[in-house]
This record gives sequence, C-alpha cells and structure tokens, in this order.
Amino acid sequence: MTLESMMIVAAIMFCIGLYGSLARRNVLVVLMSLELMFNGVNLTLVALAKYVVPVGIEDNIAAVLTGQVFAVFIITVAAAEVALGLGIVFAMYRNTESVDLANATELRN
Amino acid sequence: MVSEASIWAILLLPLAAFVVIGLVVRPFLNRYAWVSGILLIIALAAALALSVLTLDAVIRSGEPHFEGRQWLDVGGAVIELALLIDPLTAIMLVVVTGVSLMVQIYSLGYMRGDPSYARYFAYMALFTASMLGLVLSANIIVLYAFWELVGVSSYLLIGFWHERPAAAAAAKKAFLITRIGDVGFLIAILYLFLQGDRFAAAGLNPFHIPDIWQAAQPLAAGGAVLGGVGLTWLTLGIFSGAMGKSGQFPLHSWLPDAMEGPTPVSALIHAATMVAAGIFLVARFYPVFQAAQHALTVVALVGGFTALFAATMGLVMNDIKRVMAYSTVSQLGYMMAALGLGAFPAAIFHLVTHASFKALLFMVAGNVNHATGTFNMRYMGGLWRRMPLTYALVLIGGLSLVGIIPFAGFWSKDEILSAAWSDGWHGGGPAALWAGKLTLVFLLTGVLLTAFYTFRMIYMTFHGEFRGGAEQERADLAAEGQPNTGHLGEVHLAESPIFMWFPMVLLGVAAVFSGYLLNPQWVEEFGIPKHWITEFLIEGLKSTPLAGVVHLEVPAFNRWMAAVSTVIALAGIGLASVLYLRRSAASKDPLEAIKPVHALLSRKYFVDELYEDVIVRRSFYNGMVRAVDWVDRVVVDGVVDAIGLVSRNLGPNFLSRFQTGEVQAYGVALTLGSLLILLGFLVF
Amino acid sequence: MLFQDIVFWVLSVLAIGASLGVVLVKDLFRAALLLVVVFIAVAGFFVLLSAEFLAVVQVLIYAGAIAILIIFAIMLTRDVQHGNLPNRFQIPAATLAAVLLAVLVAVAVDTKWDLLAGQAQSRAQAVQTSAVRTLESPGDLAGLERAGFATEDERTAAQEAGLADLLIGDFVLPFEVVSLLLLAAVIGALALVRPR
Amino acid sequence: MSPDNVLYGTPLYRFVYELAGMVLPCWISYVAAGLVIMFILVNAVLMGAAVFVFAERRLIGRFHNRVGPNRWGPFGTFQPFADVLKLIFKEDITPATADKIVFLAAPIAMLAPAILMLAVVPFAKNTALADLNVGVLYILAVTSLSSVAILMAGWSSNNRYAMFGAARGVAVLISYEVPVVLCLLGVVLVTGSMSMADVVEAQAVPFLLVQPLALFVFLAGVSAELNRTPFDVAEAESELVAGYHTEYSGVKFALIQAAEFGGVVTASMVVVTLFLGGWAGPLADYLGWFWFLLKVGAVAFIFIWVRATYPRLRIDQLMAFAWKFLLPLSLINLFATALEVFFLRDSQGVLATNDLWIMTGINLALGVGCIALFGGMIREKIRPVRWQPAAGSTASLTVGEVT
Repeated sequence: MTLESMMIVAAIMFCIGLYGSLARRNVLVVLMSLELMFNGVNLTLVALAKYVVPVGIEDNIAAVLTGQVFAVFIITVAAAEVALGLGIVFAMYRNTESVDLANATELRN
Repeated sequence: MVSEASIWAILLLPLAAFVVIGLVVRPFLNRYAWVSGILLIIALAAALALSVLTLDAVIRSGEPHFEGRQWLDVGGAVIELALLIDPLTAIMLVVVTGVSLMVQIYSLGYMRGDPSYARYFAYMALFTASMLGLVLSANIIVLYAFWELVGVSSYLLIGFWHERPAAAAAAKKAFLITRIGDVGFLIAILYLFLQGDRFAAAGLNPFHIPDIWQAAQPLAAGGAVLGGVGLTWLTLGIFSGAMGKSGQFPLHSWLPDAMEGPTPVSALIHAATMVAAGIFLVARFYPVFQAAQHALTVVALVGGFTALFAATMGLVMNDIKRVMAYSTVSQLGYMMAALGLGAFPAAIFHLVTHASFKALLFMVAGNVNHATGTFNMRYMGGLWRRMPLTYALVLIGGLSLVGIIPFAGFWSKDEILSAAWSDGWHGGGPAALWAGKLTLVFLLTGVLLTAFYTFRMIYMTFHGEFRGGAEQERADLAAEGQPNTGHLGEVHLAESPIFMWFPMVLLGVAAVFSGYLLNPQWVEEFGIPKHWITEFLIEGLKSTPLAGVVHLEVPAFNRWMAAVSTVIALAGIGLASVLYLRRSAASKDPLEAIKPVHALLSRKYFVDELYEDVIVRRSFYNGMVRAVDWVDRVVVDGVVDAIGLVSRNLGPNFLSRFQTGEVQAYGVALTLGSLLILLGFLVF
Repeated sequence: MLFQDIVFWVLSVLAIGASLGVVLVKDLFRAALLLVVVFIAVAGFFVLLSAEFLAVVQVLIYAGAIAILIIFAIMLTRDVQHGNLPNRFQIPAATLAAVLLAVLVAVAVDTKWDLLAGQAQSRAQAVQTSAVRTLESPGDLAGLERAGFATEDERTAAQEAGLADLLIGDFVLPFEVVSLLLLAAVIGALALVRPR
Repeated sequence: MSPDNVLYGTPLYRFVYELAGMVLPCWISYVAAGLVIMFILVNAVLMGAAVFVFAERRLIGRFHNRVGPNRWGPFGTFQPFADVLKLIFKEDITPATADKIVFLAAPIAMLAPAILMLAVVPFAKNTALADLNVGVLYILAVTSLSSVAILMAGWSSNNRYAMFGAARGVAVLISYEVPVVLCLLGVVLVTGSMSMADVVEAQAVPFLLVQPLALFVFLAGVSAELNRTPFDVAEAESELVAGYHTEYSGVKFALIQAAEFGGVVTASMVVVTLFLGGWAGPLADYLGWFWFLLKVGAVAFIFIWVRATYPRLRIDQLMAFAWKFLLPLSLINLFATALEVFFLRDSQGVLATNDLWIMTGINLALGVGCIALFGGMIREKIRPVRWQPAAGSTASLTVGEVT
C-alpha cells in the first residue's frame, strides 16, 4: 500500500462517480454518484495527509492533520448537499411524477 | 479620581436598560411594561450619581486621563474608543442624566396607559445613552456615530405615535433636516481624514479631539496643521451639523413640528439632549473655532438672528408646545450667539439653566394637556384656580425664561448680553465688531419678545375664564367640518399625579437657584467660589495643551446691561399684560389686528413653503430631475436598447441552441472543459 | 506491511466493485446498499490511513445518515427494480471518465511526492491516530517516545496536536462557514419539501 | 511484524498471533488470529443473547405471576438452546417475490452491529479487543448501521407490514440517535477522551451520578433503538404482524432474534462501561470481569423490568418523546456539563474527584428539575387521546391506549 496505489483507487472511484453522474437518467443515481466522487476526493486528501510532508510541519506537528480537517469539511458539505439534493428530488418528483433527469429540462432555451 | 469603569458605566447603564427593555421586557414581559420605566429610572439614577461623582472628581483633582482602546485601524487612520473628561463633559453629564431622570419620572405618570409603554422607555433609554456617548467621546468618529444615534432615536421618539400622520411626517422632517446639517459635519470629518498625513507628521491623530484642538492652534502651540480657508470651512462644516441639531436658522423648521411626539420627549429633546447637542458640539470644538474668526462671526450672526427670528414666530402661536418650541429655538440662538461672541462659558451656563427651566415649562405643558386634553391655548384659560401648583411652577419657569432677577435665566442671559456688549472676544476686524453690535441688538430685541410671548402664553393658559378644553375644540372642529386631528384627550381639570409634579418641583427649585448659585456674581456663596461655572470651564480649556493660546476672561457683572435687559423684559411683560390679561373669552387675539404681519408670522415666514415649493418642487423637480430624466431616456435607454437589440437577435438564433436544459449535458461540457485545461496544463 | 497490503487489496476490490455496482446495477435499492458497502470500505481505508476519527465519522454520517436518506428517497419513487437507466451521454461520459482517469493516474504516478520518511512518518502517524484524544497516561507518553518524539517539548506539542484545535483554531472561519451552510441546508430542505 | 495493526495492541490478539506464528506462515497467522477474535466475539454475543433470552422469559414469567419455561435442564436453563435447535430445523422459507440476496443478507447485517460493538467494550482492565481512540463514537457509528439492516429486511420481504415496520423502525432509530449522541457528548466532555477505557478510568465517581440526565436519555434512547417495549412500534405484533421480520423464519429468524437480544446485552455493557464504572469495584484488578458482569446483569434486568411494566407508545407519541422531551434534556445536559467542565477543570484540563462530586450535586438537581419540568410539558402530548367518532358512526375506538 503506497500513496500512489491509494490515489489510484481514489481516482477510480472518482471517475466511476463521474461517469455515473453524467450518464445515468435517475437523479437518485446521480446523487449517489456524487457521493462516490466526494469519497474519492476524501480518500485522496487523507492519503496525502498521511504520506506527504505538509507545509508548516517544522513549526507545528499538527500540520499533518490538515488533510483530515479538509475531509471533515467535505463530509459536512456532503451531508448538506444530500439534504438539499433530496429536497430538490422530492420537489421534482411531486411536480413531474418522475425522477428522470432527462425530463427536467424546464430551463431549456 | 474616578475609575474608568465608573465613567463607562454612565454610558452603559442606560444602554443596558435599552437592551433589557428592548430585548427582554418588550417581547416577553409586555404585560409588566411598568418594569421598563422603573428599570430606566434606576439606571439613570445610578448614572446621575456616577456623573455627580465624576463632576466632583474633576472639580477636586482635575481632568482624569484615560488611555483609549483601539477600535479600528483603517488605512492608517486609527479610531479609538476613548473618553474625554473635561469640565464641559462633566457638567453635561450631570445635566443630561439629571434632566433625563426627571423626565423619566414624569413619564411614569404621563405615559400611563399607553399601549407602547415599554417601547417608549426603550427609545428614551437609547436616546439618553446616545447623548451620553456623544458627550463622552474623545474621538470624532465615535462622536459622529453617537450624533447620528441621537438623530435616530429622536426620529423614533418624535414619531412615537406613528399611527398619526402628523407625527410620522414630523419625525421624517426632523430626520431629513438634521441630516442636511449632518452632511456638513460629515464633510468636515472627511476633510480631517484627508489631512491625515499632515496630522501624522505632527504626531497627531486626526480623529482625536484634543489633537484636533492642537492642530488648529498657531505654530507656537505645536499646531498649525490646520489653518487658513480650510480651517474656516472645517469649522463651518461642524457648525452646520450643530445648526441642524440645534435648530438654527435656516434649519430650524423641524423643531416646532417635533412637538408631535409625547410631551416628555419634547421636554427631553428641547432641554437637555438633542438640541443641546449642537451647542455642545460647537463648545467641544471651541478651541478650533477660536482659531477661525470668520466662522465665529458667522456663528454669532446666525445665533443672534435665530434668537430674534424664532421669538417673533413664538408671538403668534396658539399651540402651547409650539410657543415653547420657538422659545427653545430662540434660546438656542442665544447660546449660539454667545459661542460666536467668544463667551463660551456663558453659553454652557445658559444651556444648564435653560435645561432646568425649559424642561419644567414643557412638563407644565404636559400637565396642562393632561388637564384640558388639548394643546391649543385658545381653548384653555383660568387654569390657575384648578392647578395652583402648576401655575406657581409655570411662573417660576416663565420668569426664569424671561430673565427676571433672581431667577436662573437672568444670570445666564445677562452673562451673554454682557459678553456681547463688552467686546469680550478678540481678534475680530471691523466687520466682526459690527457683527457683534448687530448681534447685541438682535439679542436685546429678543428679550422683549421673549417676555411678551412667555406671558402671553401664561395669560392665555392660566388666566381669564376656562374656554372648554378639548371638548370645545372638538365641537368647533366638527362645526367647521374639519377632521378631528385625533389627539384630543378628555377634560378633567385637576392637578396631576405625584409622579408628574414631583420632578417638576425639583426642576422648579433648580430653575430658581441654579442661576445664581452656579455662578455667584459678587462673592463666594455657600462655599461656591465666585464665577464658579465660568472659571471652571475656562480652567478646563487652559489645562489642555492649549494653555496660553486660548484667551478667555470672565466678564464682570455688568449692572447697566442687567438694568437695561430687566427694563426691556418688564416692558415685554407689561405689554403682554395690557393686551392679554383682561381679555374676554370671546375677543380675538389682539395680534391678529396687524393682519399681514400676523399672517407672515403664523405661517412661519413661509419657510416651509420655500423649502417645499421653491427648492424641492420648482428647482429640483422641474429643473434637475427633468434634465436627468432626459439623459436617462435618451442616452442611457438608448444604450440599453442597443444592447438589448443585439442580444435579442443573438440569443434565440444562436446561443439558445446550446441551452438544452439538461443538466448532464452541461456536466459533460464542464468535464470536457476542465479536462482540456488539465491536459493543456500537463502538456505545456 | 503484509497485513496492511492484504487489507488494502481486499478493500480496493470491494470499493471499486461496489462503486461500479452503484452505477451499473439495475435495482436502485441494491445500488444504494452497494453504496453503503463503498462507504464502509472507504472507512476501512481511513483506518489504514490512520485516520480513525474520520473512519468512524464516515460510518456515522455516510452509512448511518446519508445512505438511509437516499434509501428512503428511493423507496418513495417509482420503478425501483429497473430504475437505473443510461441516458444519451453514455459514450461521451465513459470516454471522458476514462481519459480523466488516465490523466489522474498519470499525475499520481508521475509526480515526485515529497514524502514523509522513516521517523517522520511514524511521528505523523502517532499524531494522526490520537487526533481526538488527550494523551496523558504514562503508556501514551511511552508510545509517543517510541514514535520518535525524543524531547519533552516535542511530546507536549504532539499531545496538543488535535483535530479540534485545528478546527477551532486555524480553520475557525471555514468551520463557522460550514456550520452556517448546514443551517442554510436544513432550512432550504425544509422549505423545499414542505407540503403546499 | 506490523505495529500498525489496530488489533495488535490487544494482548489476546498478540498471543494468538505469536502462537500461530510459530508453526504457520506469517500471513496465515494474521488471518488466523483475526478469525479467532471473530469467533470469540460472535460466540460472546450469541451466548449473551441466549442467557438474556432465558432470563427474560423467566423474569417476565415472574412479572406475569406465572412460572416461565422450566422444563429442560435445571430451572429450564437449556430452554434457549432448545429454541435455537427448533428454529434451525424449521423450514427456511423465502417468499417468492422477495429480493433473495438482500433477504439473506439482512439478518447478517442485523447481527453485525451487536458483534462489532463488543469489540471496544472493556470487560476488565486491558481486555478490550481494540481500545480505539474513538470508542464512544465508534459505538454510535456501528449502531447507526443497524438502520440499514432493518431497511434491508423490510424492503426485501416485499410485504406491506414488513415495509411499514422497517420505515417506523428507521424513523425511530434516526430520531433517537440525536439525543443519544448528544447525551454521550456530556460523558465525553467530562472524560476528555472518547476511548472506552479512558471513560472507565475517569469514573472516580460513577457517571450514573455525574451525568444522571445523560443516563436517563441514553437508557430511553437505547431501548427505543433496540425496539424494546415500550418503544417497539416497529415490530408491534398486534398492529404490524411483527413488523420487518414478518416473513422471516428458521435460521434467519433465529439470527434476527439473536441480534435483538444480543443487542440488549451489548447495550447493557455499553451502559455499564459509560455510566456505571465498567469493571470498577473492590479488587478490580482481579475481579473486574465479575463486577462488570454483575452490573450488566443489573442493567439488563432494568430493561426487562421496563418491558414488563410499560405499555407500547403510539408512533407520534414516540416521536414527540424523542424530539420534545429527550432532545431538550440532552441539550440541557450537554450545555450544563460544558459549563461545569469549563469552570471546574484545572489548568491541565483535568477534573479532580471533588469537582466530580460538585457536578454530581448540580446535575442531580438539574436532572430532577428538568425531568419534572419537561415531563409536565410532554404529558399533554403523550396522554391517550380519546378518538371521537364522526357523527352518525356507531364505532367507538380508543386510540393510544394500552395495546
């Protein structure tokens, strides 16, 4: 297990998520794919925090935790995103009886 | 010495009362609204005690000096939260907290039963706190902040009964007109900001008030940062702020309208706080003004003219509070004239005595209103039998206002007149000398008119027969088919409750004694040294780094001037007695006989019309706005139309093809774009 | 390193396989369950990366809350069994994702990372694993010494290094902003789903 | 050798690993040691569940004024094994319309949290399988997984009742998670650490006294999360035909039951660790496990007692209880604890025993006061509502009374 292998796994997860969020009709699958992307990013951050020399470590050993702090923020933002995203999904489902993103084109032209 | 904390407490106690009333009592405990009045009175009593301690400390051990706390550091301009405790501040603290305390006690009775009881006291607390902050600030920016807070809270209080259109309009008017003056003040502050580099070169802070004093002094005193035309305009800018707040001509017109607020508010605004703020501001910057003689000339002329001008309008008013209002404007003119004439201590002295007797007079008006339900003097009369105590108090207040020996107003007014007579000021050229004499004439005429309108007011209100009060007025209005203005109360002729007359008695005592005892003219009395307040204030200036620069001397008691002014005042009283004392209920106002003059005066010299019609409607609407409208329609709209034309054609025909509305299409494009950037970054 | 390698490979296969499942499985409910598997696998990765706190938070928030919400949303919509259909961007999206993956892998492999070496890494690990705990007992201090904190000062610094200090110290502004964001999200979600 | 292994600090693991390492290759001994640990854990949970089931049935019997199972073995001790045998040999039915894989996975997923939770519980000094730095948070995280399992069971059965039961169960779990997390934060604040061993060490005064409100909220929240009466709306037999495990039978049903009763045992262990001083007691170094088991028995008895005493709540009452009663209480507790810790701790951030006693005094008073206050306010909400039939209807129902 090295930094590179960790980052490659994270990149694969990110790209699967990217594919899912671009190529699936169901808005719930898109949301789940977004979560995959978030997880890939988090994994990268934590891996970098573990292996790479952080800025400012000469002054403060706590600098090795910076990546984890970022991950905490991302998890929080992801929670907020899901809450809002599902709210939008419900609103959309209530109005159009569908969760198909291809139907949600009211902003066309 | 007093501790810094206790001085901050003077400011913070009313502020805390405001916060507690506004955030706790009003939203949650509105059933127990009486708590708010008690709360504010306790806070103010404590503040008054601390103020007296502060004054005592300043008298005994000189000015305390406290280090400021840095608040902001904006682009090199350091703004500090600092206290400036000099004799002027110490006296103002006692006056403001004292009068405010009396007014609050009075309000307990006057405002009883008002649905917005807690809101009233919250505003009052804010008002007092901002005035105290204004008095205490050593930094001109902080001072300006409190200055505007005073404006805001007066707006709130004047418009307290905001459901009445007249009150709302009056509040708006007061706010707007004082704002016109404040623009000048703001420009002065900005000018100081621009001079920041020069101040810094002299090691001074352009916003620290003692530093500004020093900067205005000649080179010998370590100043000379400010000078010449710039200094004159700076002082005029400050003066314009003072004009707005103190209701000097031509910005006086808001002040009589401000009577729409509750009467205790009028008492507070007109006695100790808002209008005194203008006088205080000029006094605060007095060392600066002194370096700008031309500005002082302007101050003296404006003050003198206002003293006379307002008094003439007071002659014909029928609303008892409006008489008081014009009287206040006129007395403020006296103070302003005294400042302009170099009699800085006399102005403050008059401010103190005026605070006591004018607050008293307003409370009398409140009592009268309480009894008759109206403010219109034509429906009063004969009240002295029913309200003997109020009558006695109004006599005290009136005689003090007129300036009859030995009441308080006599001593202070006399000092102003002596200063005007004695050329007690320095450095003015022939023009300035001429201006001084002109001012003296204004002021002496003002004495006559003051005596006349004061006793006209007393006679119309308290003598003769009772003319029916609010009920009669309501009937008359109905007969003329005019709408009821909505604030006519009920008639019950009796003395007011103890909450209302207790502070009045205290103020009455002050109105009798504060004049001589604060400033004994000949010998030391009860341990109070001769010319105490005058000397005290002058000492305050001399203890600053400006010693030797400020030339002020205590004018001796001028018995000729005293005699002349007394004679003139008695003449005014006599004239009023002749015309009004034996007047029958049915006869018309004798002054209405001189038709054109009466019309001119009762329409207030058409100043409101001038503002409304000529300035706003004609020049602004028809001139400027038309021009701007043309530019807007032709130039601006043309450009907009052109842009619209282009985009209208570009959008549907070309750009809209790309907007499919499918979020994933955008996502693909986004990914493609960022991928291209990434690849470009990697390759190159 | 053997143990970790085994675990790493198992977790990798699990995470990638489950991710693919999330995107490709027809049945939405199963996709959501596979998402939970991904989350747990990522939590396992976090443990491997000595971020225990994050691992637990990952399970608590992602698997315990977010996944549940998504499952509820899935159950409230129609066509769960065959709900996961591709749209017309399938081919461009797959191409783009593949190219992006290639680029990312190239970057990850190609970059010369400035790695923590030897002792520095064991120190970093000691700080990271104890990121949410005050180290006081003699055993803890001995552990720190073993990790390479030789002097008293260094040990004190390591004891005091914690996520909480960073969150309300250096990162207090983002922290507050995120809390504001959460509040806004809660209000926004309520406003969106309230019955009209 | 790997010092990075999470489990490596555990003496048991190291012992097995080194023993196996003598004869086996390195990586096999890793796996073997891990398997041994798992074996112990699973069996501990299953045994705990068995003992608890027996105790519950006997005690409920006593509460009902009857005898309870007493046929097989001394005092009927073997009864649970007989039950298990019966369930194993019963036919294992999977509904035709069920989602087969998920249906199979759900009982396993349900048992997993109970087992995982046990990994951080210290039975005696230095006996936790993994003394995680984040032990308390770990417990919360692991319990939150069970909601996924319940949803799996409910959804895959393809049955209305099962689905309703699952939805209710998850709603209850999510709602009660909030006060539980908040009240555990109080414990963490006093301890200054999330490690379970540290929590035990820090209890110079049992947190039963220092954090009475937290204990109350935790007990209520945990019994709701475990679907114990009076909070068992998710599997209410009389309304939902046993809720999410309607369709389960045979071994799978046995697993679900084991998960539930094992969950009660592990929850009791957590309560003991967090609030009752864990292994602390006279001669704790030698008799720690004894004190621990004694306390666990006491807490488990309380669970049984509550079950025998209170009727089931309605779902809206349940939600009101969580959001309007437990949540404010836990917030008050958290706030009060934070203030107390802030003012009482010394410069090192440590609380002395005397400080704990001070907190005990304050918190006991606060707890009684708050429960009295909020209890009065919530009573209005929880009180049974007499349902007024519409005009013309002859039906007369009573909603919300004892079921």
